Amino acid sequence: MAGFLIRRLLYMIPMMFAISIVTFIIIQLPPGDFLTALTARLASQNETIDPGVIAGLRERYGLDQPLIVQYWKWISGILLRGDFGQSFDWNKPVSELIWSRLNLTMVVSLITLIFVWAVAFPIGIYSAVRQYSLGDYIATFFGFLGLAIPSFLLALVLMYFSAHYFGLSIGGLFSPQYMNAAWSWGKLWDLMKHMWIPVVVLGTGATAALIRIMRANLLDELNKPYVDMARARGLSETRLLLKYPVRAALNPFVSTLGWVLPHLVSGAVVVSIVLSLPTTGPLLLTALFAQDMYLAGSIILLMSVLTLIGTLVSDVLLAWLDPRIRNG
Amino acid sequence: MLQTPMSIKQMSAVVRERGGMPSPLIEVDNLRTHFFGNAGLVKAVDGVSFSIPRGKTVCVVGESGSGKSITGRSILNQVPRGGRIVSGAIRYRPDPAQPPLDIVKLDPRGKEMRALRGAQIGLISQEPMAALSPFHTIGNQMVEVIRLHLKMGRREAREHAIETLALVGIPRPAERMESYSFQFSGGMRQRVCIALALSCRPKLLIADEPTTALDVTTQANILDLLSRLQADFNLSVLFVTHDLGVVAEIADEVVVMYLGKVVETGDVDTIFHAPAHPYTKALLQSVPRMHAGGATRLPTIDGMVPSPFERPQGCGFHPRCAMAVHGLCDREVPEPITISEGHVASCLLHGENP
Amino acid sequence: MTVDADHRQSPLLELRDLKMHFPIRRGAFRRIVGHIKAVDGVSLSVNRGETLGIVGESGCGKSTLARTILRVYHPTGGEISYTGRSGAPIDLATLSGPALKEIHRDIRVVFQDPQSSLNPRLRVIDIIGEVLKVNGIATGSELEDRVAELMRSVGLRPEFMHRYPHAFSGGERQRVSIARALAPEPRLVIADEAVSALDVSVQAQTINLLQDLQERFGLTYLFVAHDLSVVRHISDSVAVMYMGRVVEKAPTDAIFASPRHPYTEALLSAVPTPDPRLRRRGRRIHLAGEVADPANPPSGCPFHPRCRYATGICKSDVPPLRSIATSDHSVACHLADNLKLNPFDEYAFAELH
Amino acid sequence: MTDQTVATAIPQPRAAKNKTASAGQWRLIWWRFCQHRVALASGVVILLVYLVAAFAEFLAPTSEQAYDPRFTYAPPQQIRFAGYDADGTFHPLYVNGYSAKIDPIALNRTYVTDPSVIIPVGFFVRGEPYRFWGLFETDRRFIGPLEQGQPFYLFGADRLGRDVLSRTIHGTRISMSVGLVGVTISLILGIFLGGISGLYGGWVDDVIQRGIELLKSIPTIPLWMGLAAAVPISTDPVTVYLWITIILSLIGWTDMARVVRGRFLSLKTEDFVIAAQLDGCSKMRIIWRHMVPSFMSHIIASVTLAIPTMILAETALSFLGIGLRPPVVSWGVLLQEAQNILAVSSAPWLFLPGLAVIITVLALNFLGDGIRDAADPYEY
Repeated sequence: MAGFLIRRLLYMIPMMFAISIVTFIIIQLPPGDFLTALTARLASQNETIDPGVIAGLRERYGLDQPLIVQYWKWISGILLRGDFGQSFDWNKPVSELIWSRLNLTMVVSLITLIFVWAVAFPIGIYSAVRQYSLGDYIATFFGFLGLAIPSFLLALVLMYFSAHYFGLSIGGLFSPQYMNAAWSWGKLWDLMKHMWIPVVVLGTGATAALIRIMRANLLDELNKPYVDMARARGLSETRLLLKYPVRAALNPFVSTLGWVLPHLVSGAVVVSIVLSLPTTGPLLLTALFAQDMYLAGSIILLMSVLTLIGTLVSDVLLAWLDPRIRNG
Repeated sequence: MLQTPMSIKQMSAVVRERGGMPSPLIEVDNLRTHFFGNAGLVKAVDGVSFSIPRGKTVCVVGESGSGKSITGRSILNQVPRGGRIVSGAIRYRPDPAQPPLDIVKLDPRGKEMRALRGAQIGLISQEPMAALSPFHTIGNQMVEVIRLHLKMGRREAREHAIETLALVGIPRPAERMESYSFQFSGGMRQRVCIALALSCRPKLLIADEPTTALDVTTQANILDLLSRLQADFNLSVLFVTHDLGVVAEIADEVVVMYLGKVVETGDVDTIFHAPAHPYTKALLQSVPRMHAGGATRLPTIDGMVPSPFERPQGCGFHPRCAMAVHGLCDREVPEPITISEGHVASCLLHGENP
Repeated sequence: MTVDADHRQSPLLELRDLKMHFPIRRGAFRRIVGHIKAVDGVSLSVNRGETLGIVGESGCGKSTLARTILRVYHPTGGEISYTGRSGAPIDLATLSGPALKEIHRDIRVVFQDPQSSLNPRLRVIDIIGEVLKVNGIATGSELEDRVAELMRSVGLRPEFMHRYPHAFSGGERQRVSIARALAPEPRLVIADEAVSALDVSVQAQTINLLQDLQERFGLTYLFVAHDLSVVRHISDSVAVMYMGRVVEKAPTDAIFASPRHPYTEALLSAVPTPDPRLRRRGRRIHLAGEVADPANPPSGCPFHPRCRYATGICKSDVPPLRSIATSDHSVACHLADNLKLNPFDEYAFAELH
Repeated sequence: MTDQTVATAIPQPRAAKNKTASAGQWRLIWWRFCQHRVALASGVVILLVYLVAAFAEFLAPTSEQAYDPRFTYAPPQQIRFAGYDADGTFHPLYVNGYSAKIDPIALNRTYVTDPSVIIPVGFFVRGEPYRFWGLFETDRRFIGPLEQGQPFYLFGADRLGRDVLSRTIHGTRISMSVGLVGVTISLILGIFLGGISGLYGGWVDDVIQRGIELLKSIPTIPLWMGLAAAVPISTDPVTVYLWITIILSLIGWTDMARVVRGRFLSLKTEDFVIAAQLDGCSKMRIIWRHMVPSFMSHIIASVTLAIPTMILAETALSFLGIGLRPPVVSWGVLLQEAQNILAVSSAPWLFLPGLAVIITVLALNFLGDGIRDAADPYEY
């Protein structure tokens, strides 16, 4: 088990390195750089900027240097000093901008994850045990429906309904009075009141998928000989179900963490733009538009790292849950 | 030689009257278990009657599709999905002095039936690996069933489980309680399954092809173990197999099945040396013998086992039977005929003078 | 009869120290951390027109041996000497490309499970005719005639050649496999557990068919099986394998009447016989433990941990396969000369006579 | 030895019906698929959606860009049957016209349908001229007002007075083809790379597998956003369309490659493949005649299930403004109109293109599910 953990951790290092390169290439792909984008933006507002100033800025930001040098500056800053570089657009260090937003992204994703599991687990079990019952059909239909509705559309519809019928605006994660306030119980409660909409919106698709997965896994397990043999030893159906097939179906269910978390993190980007949540999503979008490369790059990099950690946690959890790996 | 059709029920009554033979542990009477699938009705077990004496081994033998395994499961009232016992009776009489209990009448999921499973009737199956949960230790699974049926405390149940594991020849049983099924070898795994099935000291063990997946040397060990346990516990065993060698090795009585029906029953020596049904005869002849010289042609049975959806009219075996009489075997369904005491065959050629 | 009496005694196939080791890879860099010696120095020969049975329990390497001879795998070492139609020996172990393709018309295989060895998406005519087509042996109506003839010779109705495998029963499908094997008029057929998956009654039909075909076409069989009674019935000589090695090889009658290896003895004693008078309940030889891990074989004789006769030398030295008693009876056991082993039939005779 | 003795006991034909006996795998899959009612119905729906995409110009009452500033945010009309207009003329099919109301405070116009105004409607009417598939000029439209220029907004109108129905129909073509083209690209990449990976193994397999893992560990939407941001705004719509499709399929191929690789790996050791090898089949023949047909049905199922993902991804990106951009019309572009919550609260019909997305994706999922069930290995 310890060997497994060490191997798994070591494996993450080249992976992260490769991701940082890919990320850097992606943010370098658009033609031009932040300053050409800035000039274009100013030009569209009929303002001009002195080419000398631009050249000065370009030198200051190091944008005139070869790509490899720029990459090295960026990555060595992160590795050695935890410095993610400077946001050109905000004229602030990237780390100052992203940490609070990243934390909120994680909080939203984790709460959604718990919501998804809490809903999908019992419904999946019910659906499998009562296969082809009315309840199963309803769960199946809503499952497919949940997969078919784009999350941003769901967010829009929810916003429309609450605006239209309750006259409420439900964007954001905080009420105005708490927006810039320090953390307090009041602020936490306020967060929770706002949280349910993004959680529901974000979780619907994954919940639907997990219900299908749980159902399929459990149906698989229910027909396994060891379940039949346990029944032949006189166990009652409920006890049998909970002890054997559900336990076995738990493993593939946990392994879904590996893709549910990235899915949530990435879905959160779109949803938070629609719901104007103070998470990384809207920041990334504006950074990409402005070609604010260190900001955009750092966000993509950190989200990828989050994903890697998610898969790591799921692998470790899985190994711990599976006696074949634990004792192997 | 008695030559009148007679049902098992009448017959066993006769036997009981005649000489103080104790009543059998299980009497299966005209059992029908059918499967209702999309592709049509499959009469997997179609009017099967036989009995299992106390402390003896009854082998149900047949080729694939004969309904032998479903017969075994029916006794547990635990038929796979899509199937159910349609009619018939399975009279279980744990105490000869008491009236029998009809298993067919019990709710398959009900409390009474569950109290029999594991406690009074144990089951072992073909795939010992698949029969054990990969997520629970052997000890966990054993203690569970012991506590369920024997109402023991945790510690007592554990002692009992270790004792049972030792009984089936698991070395260092106390240590192996903490092991998982995948940590055992094939033969040891089947021993664990036997221990699980016998942990509540049932009266009947249903063994469904328990040695088919094992190597021949391991099979020998398991067969010996079963014989020993049977003697020790006065266990009745219903042994389902397709291997006539295994039947000869361990059976006291043999039930030969073909297409969901019993074609012949009798004690093992009679079945092997004086079979009455053409199918039994042909089946025995078609097995290659170790002690016969090679290079001779094996006698065969023509054709193939028919698909379960297209059962032939009349006697199910007639299209493959060398002795079939046109106009008789393809029309009439044979009734069981008593050939001699305890030897019954369902063949029209024995019914009237051929 | 097509087989020349002179040819009978000459070996068609000879294996010399054949080895097939599979690497065990582990870790991120897939380093080779050991080998599974599935076939570990096997020397055997099969005479023309005869049947060599290869028996052993699961994991003994018998199927790998068959596939190595067929060159599904590339052998790790040793020679597979095959006498070609011209009479000259060819080493299959080093063959490749068109020469190997040529040989595959001569050496054919019948697999255990007709369900998985027949492509469910092809009609029977395409399955049987494939080898004829890709080797340019027959095309068009000629191919159809040839397939019809082959189907007749294995006892299938030629009218059904346009059906798919799923329309046939297990036994019939195995006949299709046999017809496919026979299509390019082979000289050697390797039957890899060819009758193991069949019902008893169908098994007998198939065994008879194989014997009839052998007579008719002068075929040589390498018959791989775990069922000793089937092997006894069909083979002229038998090789017993244990952990990748041949432990005993002899003419069939000799091996059943006077086994010289303790493993053969135990194997024979374990086989149940379909005769209740011969039951050996409680009198069998019990083998201790189970087959060792092939990735981690015991030192010396691979059988010694389970052998009731094992002595010091068995733990340290690997016994070579050597002739004993007669020239065609060989055994790999240090103690073979001194042991008095029980033949298969001992109890049978003791009880019946 | 004679033929007579060898052919002992010619077995009886298997009990299977003649029909099934000579039916190939594809026909068996088709029969099983037909028993799957929901999937069958979904298949019909998808067929219809693709027909709409193919005949968009003909089916849409107007072109996608036609606008009428007189009817901004006009609500949907309802098709009515059998009515008389003011002149007492009978009209079998008509819609009601609008009357405008000026909000005195906000000073904007809102429309309500006016039952007193009758706009007769007919089939195969003359409308704006268009080139049908670029082949010939015509002005026939499937449905529309008899008199050209009359308001006809079955799904309502947007902020420029464009017909949402027409735009949704035109959007079908782009959205559905993004799915199809994207899946085709991922399929080609997936089969190619997955095939190489599964067939050759070794270091090639390692490299491809690590590459897939790498791509998979970058969250898709940020990755897409990053790549989509790289597509220059100034390029023409066709190029943008192609770029976006390629970006979407960059992720899609990894799943396809895994399916193909897994299939190749398991088939490689399958007895019938070894048998074909021993029959002397060339590598190409083994792949195309024995291996590919064996997993084609699974591939088709995977493809069917991958299309909805593509459609949803396109919708999301276009919605964010970094996918397809106006004047191109796709469902995502249309939904971008619904981004402004204030606009939507007064004109909820802007959500209607979303309904098209949901129905299509739902039907594709049911269809794929049905195909997967039907393609499962046949049990004999």
